[in-house]
Amino acid sequence: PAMAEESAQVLKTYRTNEPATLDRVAPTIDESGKYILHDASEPMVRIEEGKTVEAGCESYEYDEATMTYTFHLRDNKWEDGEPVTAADYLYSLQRMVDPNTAYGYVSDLYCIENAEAINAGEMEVSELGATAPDDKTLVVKLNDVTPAFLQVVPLYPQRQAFVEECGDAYGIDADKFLSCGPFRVTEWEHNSYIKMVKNENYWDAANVKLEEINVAFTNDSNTLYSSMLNGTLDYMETSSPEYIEQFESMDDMVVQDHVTPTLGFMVFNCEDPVMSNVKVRQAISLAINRELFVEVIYNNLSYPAYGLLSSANSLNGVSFRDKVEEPLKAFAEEHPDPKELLVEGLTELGMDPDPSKLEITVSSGSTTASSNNAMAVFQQCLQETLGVTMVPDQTEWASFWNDCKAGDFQIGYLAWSGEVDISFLFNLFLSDSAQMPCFYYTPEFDEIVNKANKSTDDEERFSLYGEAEKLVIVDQCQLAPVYYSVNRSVLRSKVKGWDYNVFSTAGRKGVYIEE
Amino acid sequence: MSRLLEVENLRVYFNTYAGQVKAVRGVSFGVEKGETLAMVGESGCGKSVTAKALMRLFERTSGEILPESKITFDGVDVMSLDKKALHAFRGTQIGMIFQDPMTSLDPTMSVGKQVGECLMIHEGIPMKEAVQRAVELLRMVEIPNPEERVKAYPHQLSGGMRQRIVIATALACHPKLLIADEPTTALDVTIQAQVLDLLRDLKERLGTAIILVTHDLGIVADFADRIQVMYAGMIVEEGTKQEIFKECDHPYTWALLRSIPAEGASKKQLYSLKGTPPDLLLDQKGCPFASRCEYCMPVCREYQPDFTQKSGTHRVACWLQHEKAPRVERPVGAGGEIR
Amino acid sequence: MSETTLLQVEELKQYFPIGKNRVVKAVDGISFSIRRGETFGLVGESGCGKSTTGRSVLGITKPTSGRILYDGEDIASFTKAQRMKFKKSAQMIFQDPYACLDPRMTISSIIKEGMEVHFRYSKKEADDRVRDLLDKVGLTEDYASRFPHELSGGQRQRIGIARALAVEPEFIVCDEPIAALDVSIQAQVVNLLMKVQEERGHAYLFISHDLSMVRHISDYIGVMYLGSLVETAVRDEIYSHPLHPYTKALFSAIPKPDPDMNWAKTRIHLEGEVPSPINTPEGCKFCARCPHATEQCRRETPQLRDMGAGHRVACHRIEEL
Amino acid sequence: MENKNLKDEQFRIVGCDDVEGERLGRPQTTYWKDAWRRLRQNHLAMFAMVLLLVIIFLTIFGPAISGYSYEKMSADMNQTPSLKHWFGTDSLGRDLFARVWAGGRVSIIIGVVGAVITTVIGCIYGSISAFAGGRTDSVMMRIVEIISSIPYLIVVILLSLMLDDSGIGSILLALCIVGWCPTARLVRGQILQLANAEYVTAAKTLGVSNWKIITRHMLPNTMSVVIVNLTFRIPGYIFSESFLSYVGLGIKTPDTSWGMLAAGAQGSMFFYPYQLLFPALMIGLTMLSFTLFGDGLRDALDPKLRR
Amino acid sequence: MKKYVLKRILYMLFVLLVVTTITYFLMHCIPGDPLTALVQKLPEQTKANYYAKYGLDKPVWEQFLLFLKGIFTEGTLGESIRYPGRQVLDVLKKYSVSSGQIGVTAVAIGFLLGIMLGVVSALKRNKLPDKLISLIAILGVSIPVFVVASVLQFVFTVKIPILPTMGWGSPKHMVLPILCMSLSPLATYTRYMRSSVLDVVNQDYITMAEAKGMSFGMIVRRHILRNSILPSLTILGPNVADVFCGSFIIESIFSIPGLGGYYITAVTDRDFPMIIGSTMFYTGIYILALLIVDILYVVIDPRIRLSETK
Ligand SMILES: Nc1ncnc2c1ncn2[C@@H]1O[C@H](COP(=O)(O)OP(=O)(O)OP(=O)(O)O)[C@@H](O)[C@H]1O
Ligand SMILES: Nc1ncnc2c1ncn2[C@@H]1O[C@H](COP(=O)(O)OP(=O)(O)OP(=O)(O)O)[C@@H](O)[C@H]1O
Ligand SMILES: [Mg+2]
Ligand SMILES: [Mg+2]
Repeated sequence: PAMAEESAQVLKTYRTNEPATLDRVAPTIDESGKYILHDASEPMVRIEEGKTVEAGCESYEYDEATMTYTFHLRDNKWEDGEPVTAADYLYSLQRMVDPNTAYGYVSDLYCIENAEAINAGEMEVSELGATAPDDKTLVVKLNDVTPAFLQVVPLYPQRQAFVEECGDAYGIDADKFLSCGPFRVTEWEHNSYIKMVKNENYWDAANVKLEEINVAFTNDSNTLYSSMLNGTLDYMETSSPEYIEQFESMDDMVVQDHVTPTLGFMVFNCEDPVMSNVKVRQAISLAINRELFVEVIYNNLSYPAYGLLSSANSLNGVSFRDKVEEPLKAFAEEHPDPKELLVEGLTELGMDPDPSKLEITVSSGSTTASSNNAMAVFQQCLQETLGVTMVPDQTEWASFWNDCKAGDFQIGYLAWSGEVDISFLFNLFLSDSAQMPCFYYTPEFDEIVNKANKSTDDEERFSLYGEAEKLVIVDQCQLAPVYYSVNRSVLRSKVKGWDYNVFSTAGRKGVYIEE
Repeated sequence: MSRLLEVENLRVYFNTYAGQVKAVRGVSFGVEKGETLAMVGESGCGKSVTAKALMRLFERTSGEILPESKITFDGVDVMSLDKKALHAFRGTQIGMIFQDPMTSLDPTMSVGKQVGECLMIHEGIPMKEAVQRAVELLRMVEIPNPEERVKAYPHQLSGGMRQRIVIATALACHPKLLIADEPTTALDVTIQAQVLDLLRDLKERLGTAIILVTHDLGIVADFADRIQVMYAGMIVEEGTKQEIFKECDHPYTWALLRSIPAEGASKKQLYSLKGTPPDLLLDQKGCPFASRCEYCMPVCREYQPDFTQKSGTHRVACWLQHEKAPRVERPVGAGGEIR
Repeated sequence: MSETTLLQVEELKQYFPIGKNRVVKAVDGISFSIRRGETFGLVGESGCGKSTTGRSVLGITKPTSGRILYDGEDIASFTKAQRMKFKKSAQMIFQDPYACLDPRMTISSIIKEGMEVHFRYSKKEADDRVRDLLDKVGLTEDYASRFPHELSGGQRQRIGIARALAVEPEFIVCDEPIAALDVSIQAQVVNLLMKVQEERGHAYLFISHDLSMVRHISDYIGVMYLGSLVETAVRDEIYSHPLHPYTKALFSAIPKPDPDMNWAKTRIHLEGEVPSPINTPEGCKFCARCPHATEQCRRETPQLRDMGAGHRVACHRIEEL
Repeated sequence: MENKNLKDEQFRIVGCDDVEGERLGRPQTTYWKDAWRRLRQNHLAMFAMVLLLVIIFLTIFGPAISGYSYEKMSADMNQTPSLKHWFGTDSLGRDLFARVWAGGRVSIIIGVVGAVITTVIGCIYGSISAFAGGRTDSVMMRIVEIISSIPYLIVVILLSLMLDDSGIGSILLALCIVGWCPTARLVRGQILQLANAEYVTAAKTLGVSNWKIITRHMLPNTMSVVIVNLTFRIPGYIFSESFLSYVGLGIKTPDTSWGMLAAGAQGSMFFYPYQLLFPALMIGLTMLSFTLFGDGLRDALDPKLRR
Repeated sequence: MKKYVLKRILYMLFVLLVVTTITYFLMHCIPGDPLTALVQKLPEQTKANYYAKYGLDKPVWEQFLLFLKGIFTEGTLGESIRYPGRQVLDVLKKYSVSSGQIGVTAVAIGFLLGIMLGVVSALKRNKLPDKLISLIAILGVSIPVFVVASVLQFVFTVKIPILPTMGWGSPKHMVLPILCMSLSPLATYTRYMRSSVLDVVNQDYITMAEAKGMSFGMIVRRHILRNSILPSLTILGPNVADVFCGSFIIESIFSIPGLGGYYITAVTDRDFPMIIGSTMFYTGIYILALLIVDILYVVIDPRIRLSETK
């Protein structure tokens, strides 16, 4: 019976695509990789239910005067029994800022002393403002006030000797990766599944109940459906109401919604002759019937977006949306007929003010059926409200994104996922970010956002970000938000301890199967 | 003694878009054991079709042997054989040398195997051994270098060689009746003589009966016991070799014999029949030969002539034999005297 | 040669490689010529290379060596226009009446095919011509709309002849044109061939096994054995005085349409194995079966020698026999 | 026979002046005419043709018949087939009857025209290659190998860059650019088998041009395989078209095609099977009619099956 | 024969080189590079380092020469950019096995069964079996493969749970994918076979074989098959190559670790080394299959001489 009980503690879950790597600092690290790392590695701190919780460290302190974080490590061990040391954490930080690594979100680390210079190749990696005075202590010195430090900077340990031994291959296979988290990766069949089993060397192994986690890689909704029905999976995410309806009627399933920080939006190419006019952009933004969109495309499983941030983003437990009205709502009330705006805009541009002569192209980097439908809805909205003709232009992602970066587009339709820190989506539109290809930058916006980023006063941050939001969405109208994405998940009810919070980094540590 | 083969009222029709081609129209004949029957006649008169019909080889074609036809072979009713019995029957009881050697051989299989196949099926010996035996058979039909040639493919052989391969195949299982559909047309006279010797030998040693379809009256004269002259799907005259060559009574037979080039009389116009045979699509009202017959009478166009029995072996279907008909001299060159 | 020579074949060799290092010497150095309006009969054992000769002469297969002069010009060096002209004036009647007709064409299209290349007939003219030709070869116009598989062997052969005649050639290689025909039609076809020869002065290379028919139609006769010409002469000369042992044996084997003749007794029986054309040995090719063979025959290849009156024989022992 | 009744005068030799004899005037035909006639007699093939015509008719007039616009969204989403919406509606509330036929326009054109174009190109290329033989054949076959080895996706992405509009023309181009290769190989293989046929030699001897030998003798004799190839291309292309939309070459919303309709219905196929059924059914029916028609054509083109 | 094969192998290398060259330059023509596909904001220095690391900063022709050098000197096809650390050669080696297992089995089943059905269909021409088989064939190609896959998956893993829904590792995992993948070849070969068998059954040598007293089954085996299989063989070659790289849909539905996914995503990710590697792999298999088919041609039909295919 003991055996049976043991083997029952198996969680069967999935990801839509396999991790490119489990190397947290590789340029190719993706959401799937991070997901596995939550279970297979031990970050310095985890975020559980919106709170920062000590994980790799027993405790940490922050000295405001010197802007220094000091972490005191636990007695954690790698899966091979060697202790996890402060040097391991330091090593991964250094790798991250090393320009040779080409870590993608390295700019998040620029708050650490000398990080930017090192990344620019002007300084040695060893000069990074982080040290490990002893095996149990990691000290990180910041160069500026960074309230979001613990949320933004990934502090994962990597053992130098092992990483160097593996070289480029670190993190690409079960045997090319060293776990120190609650679970260790034992099998990785690429494009098929990853299998993790409980790590007995983990410091908190006593509180880990799951014996095994199977992560399958599939993105076929019918496969997911069948898998849920026959027990191949314990968990799935879906947006189709038919599935939900069916699973809701089943006793052993729990259906839950949770808003994600993902925003679907249109970005305007402000250098395009027609889109250069703000009124035209505003007219288009207002013309989109977001309620209709959300209903038809997502079966009301998403929320219409009139702002940049969804209710998922919060600061110390307070939701941004509770504090700041969505700016587009008021604007829409001011302009019940967006067509007028369009005509005005066209006249300003010196163009034929007859909207029916106008043809605009909306590009998208997705060619799925739902993306086709989205285009159909836009088409209908723009046609009916503004009387313009919309041409959809859907291509595979890389071509689309390349065109966008080259400014070879009029309006791009895409979705962007936010991060736990609310600054993330604002930073996209900073002039030095150059990441969002709207080609429209104002010092005013940069100023507000930078100020907000550094502010430690929550109220001030809320209002500054609110200002910035209105700027980017209404006044400058660089983008037209469309929807906030919602995940709806189905979980087998015998699985307990599930953390639904999208920003949670708790992993499956606390999950268990109830007999 | 009953005859080895007894055919009664054989009719073979082909269904074509234009209607039924009545290729064989009520043919009755028989073959004794060890006898050689020669079938001669205009090309297209249904000789090959008759031959194929004896083995019921029309199952997969548009051809159809009408049910009133009766074929009895060695006491067995061929028309009522089931599939399995038919397969056992073919090849062992009746062997066939096909007229056209090129298309009768599978282009993708070595000739040795094709010859050996027959042995393999009926004697149940393995292919390897069968090919060994095929070498012997090829030697028998005078193919040079048979050990090499068994490995050859049909397209690598000359027409005559292919013909001999076909002969070897037919002989493989020592059938009781061999149907030889123009077995020597592609062969030169020396080989032809050898092949005929071979057939003769077979006939003498094993008592094989042979139906020889040929155009070469020289061979017929040499080889056949009895001759049967066909025209437009019907037998018009039948008799022993002597009777046909010397005492034939049908104008068509006369025409045949007259067409043979005379020795030394070269570069002269040969005698030849005018006109063309009737369309086999049509129903024949009168004598099929009427339209080309120099001696045609009004009655010929009206009614089909019955057979007139001239002797125990000789019969002829011609209105000239009717008591009311005028007497007609056998023309010069049509038998009776030898040039 | 004289100006009336239409075709001259010089030392024609045609080898076919089979497998490793082995060749079939289908034709091994033969020479002959055909004059306008003349028929050259080619006879011999089956497989001795008659068809191959015929094909080489028409340029269907490229000879291994040797020259073929048509109207004084080497056919290997023809220009495109010349080749077209050659194709109009030199035709072939194929040995195999089954394989040489496209199963998917009606008889009339088969016959028209050549006409379309070389003449500009209107549709009606072409139809008339087809009817005319069918009539010539003893078929009715009904056959025009049939397909080859619906015809008997002899009927097909006649289509082959009609096709060749359709382009009004002046030289025809007749590769056993009458083998598949019954005597009455044989006579018709031979009459036809002779008639057009008279009318238009055709030259024929007439390949056949039917020696009496060859005798009837030919002016000159060549006897082939295993790729070589062993004897050539004017028709009557060769029939009355065959010199080469093979020729003698061949002629003696002609079956006579006489039921009283015991032909099996009169003919010369050739003993011995028929050698294969694969890697033939040196020496006279007939020596293995020749009753008169000597050492010399086994060693040396005999050349054609003129025995007077254009009668040429390739035999070492011809004088003695 | 009643010999008794025969009169003397009937036994009088008249000879055969009218040597022609009786004969049946068969209609003068050519291969193609005859084939066409036989095709018409084939009921199944004719049925297939009618079916195809019905499908084509509906692709032209279907959207109008339904009374709904194929692009107009409505609140009736995911309706099952009913009197109101004969084929039901899709997730945007668009009438599927109208959409299926609107999609059929694209699919039929692409499937049929694409298949025909590639088959024609493939036939020409393959037969030239086989017929020429030797070095030419070798070079031509290497070209086929090269073309079919270059990743298709890259080719169409580049193509989508070069072709600005993504009309049916561009889609056809994208499909045809490599689509002819397998046909070419197939035809070449068939023709190699025929190249030694005696009737080809005969035609050569007659001086028939190579081109005519290919079109008259070789291609008709490879027709049966070519027809099968053609019928298989049709569904192939209908599906490929929806793949092309992946790189931006496909049909743009709100226009649609059977392939896209099927792909779009995939996600909820267990719940709204009819959304998948109808486009799939249409593809199947088109294929069916072409197969039946192809079989009939094949039989018609084979004079040996003439009955 | 030996000489011919050698010659063909030489041609093969030539084709491989040409395909590689063309693909190499074409893929650099398509917009985007591995970094664009990653959607990341990188400082200039990092970007430069990244490009330098994969040699993307050099002119394309130089990259190409380096790539060739890599092949000849180290026998490597380079390292994947999208999946750093994964050697292209290793990926190909490893995943071609699973793709091959499923694909080749599926094609083999489809081929053998298709040939059988095709023969039956032709011999029972226009009778009930023929009609049924033709219907299966039509369904086999006109129902999209994802539909078949999902339905089979639902039936055999949910309704009658006897097979695993997805994943890899045991023979059971292969059943459904093989089933789905064999459908289209099955249909194709059936129809091709039917057609060519119909051409063959009317030949005289079949009549001759009948006259020998062979049962029809035997005639089919010994004469009809050989003479009618060439068209099917012609499409078998590319088909085999395709299953190694073209089973993307099936792989993703059943979560199979195969090359099909790599073949597609390499292009969308602009993973240059992977694109060129999988193209070379595909080309290699493709040409090899063609060569084998061409040799089989000659083995099966001696009228086709190798010299003609030269
Ligand atoms: N499959 C067929 N379909 C239609 N008609 C056919 C078929 N086979 C034969 N015929 C016709 O049947 C008749 C007899 O043909 P058959 O082959 O028996 O002639 P044959 O006497 O053998 O002639 P030959 O001596 O020329 O070979 C011919 O008129 C021919 O056209
Ligand atoms: N394509 C080829 N490949 C190999 N050998 C061949 C080829 N064509 C002909 N031969 C051989 O060449 C020789 C002569 O053949 P050819 O067809 O010329 O003979 P033939 O004199 O016409 O015989 P027949 O009278 O039997 O038709 C034969 O031994 C044959 O096997
Ligand atoms: Mg016959
Ligand atoms: Mg010959």
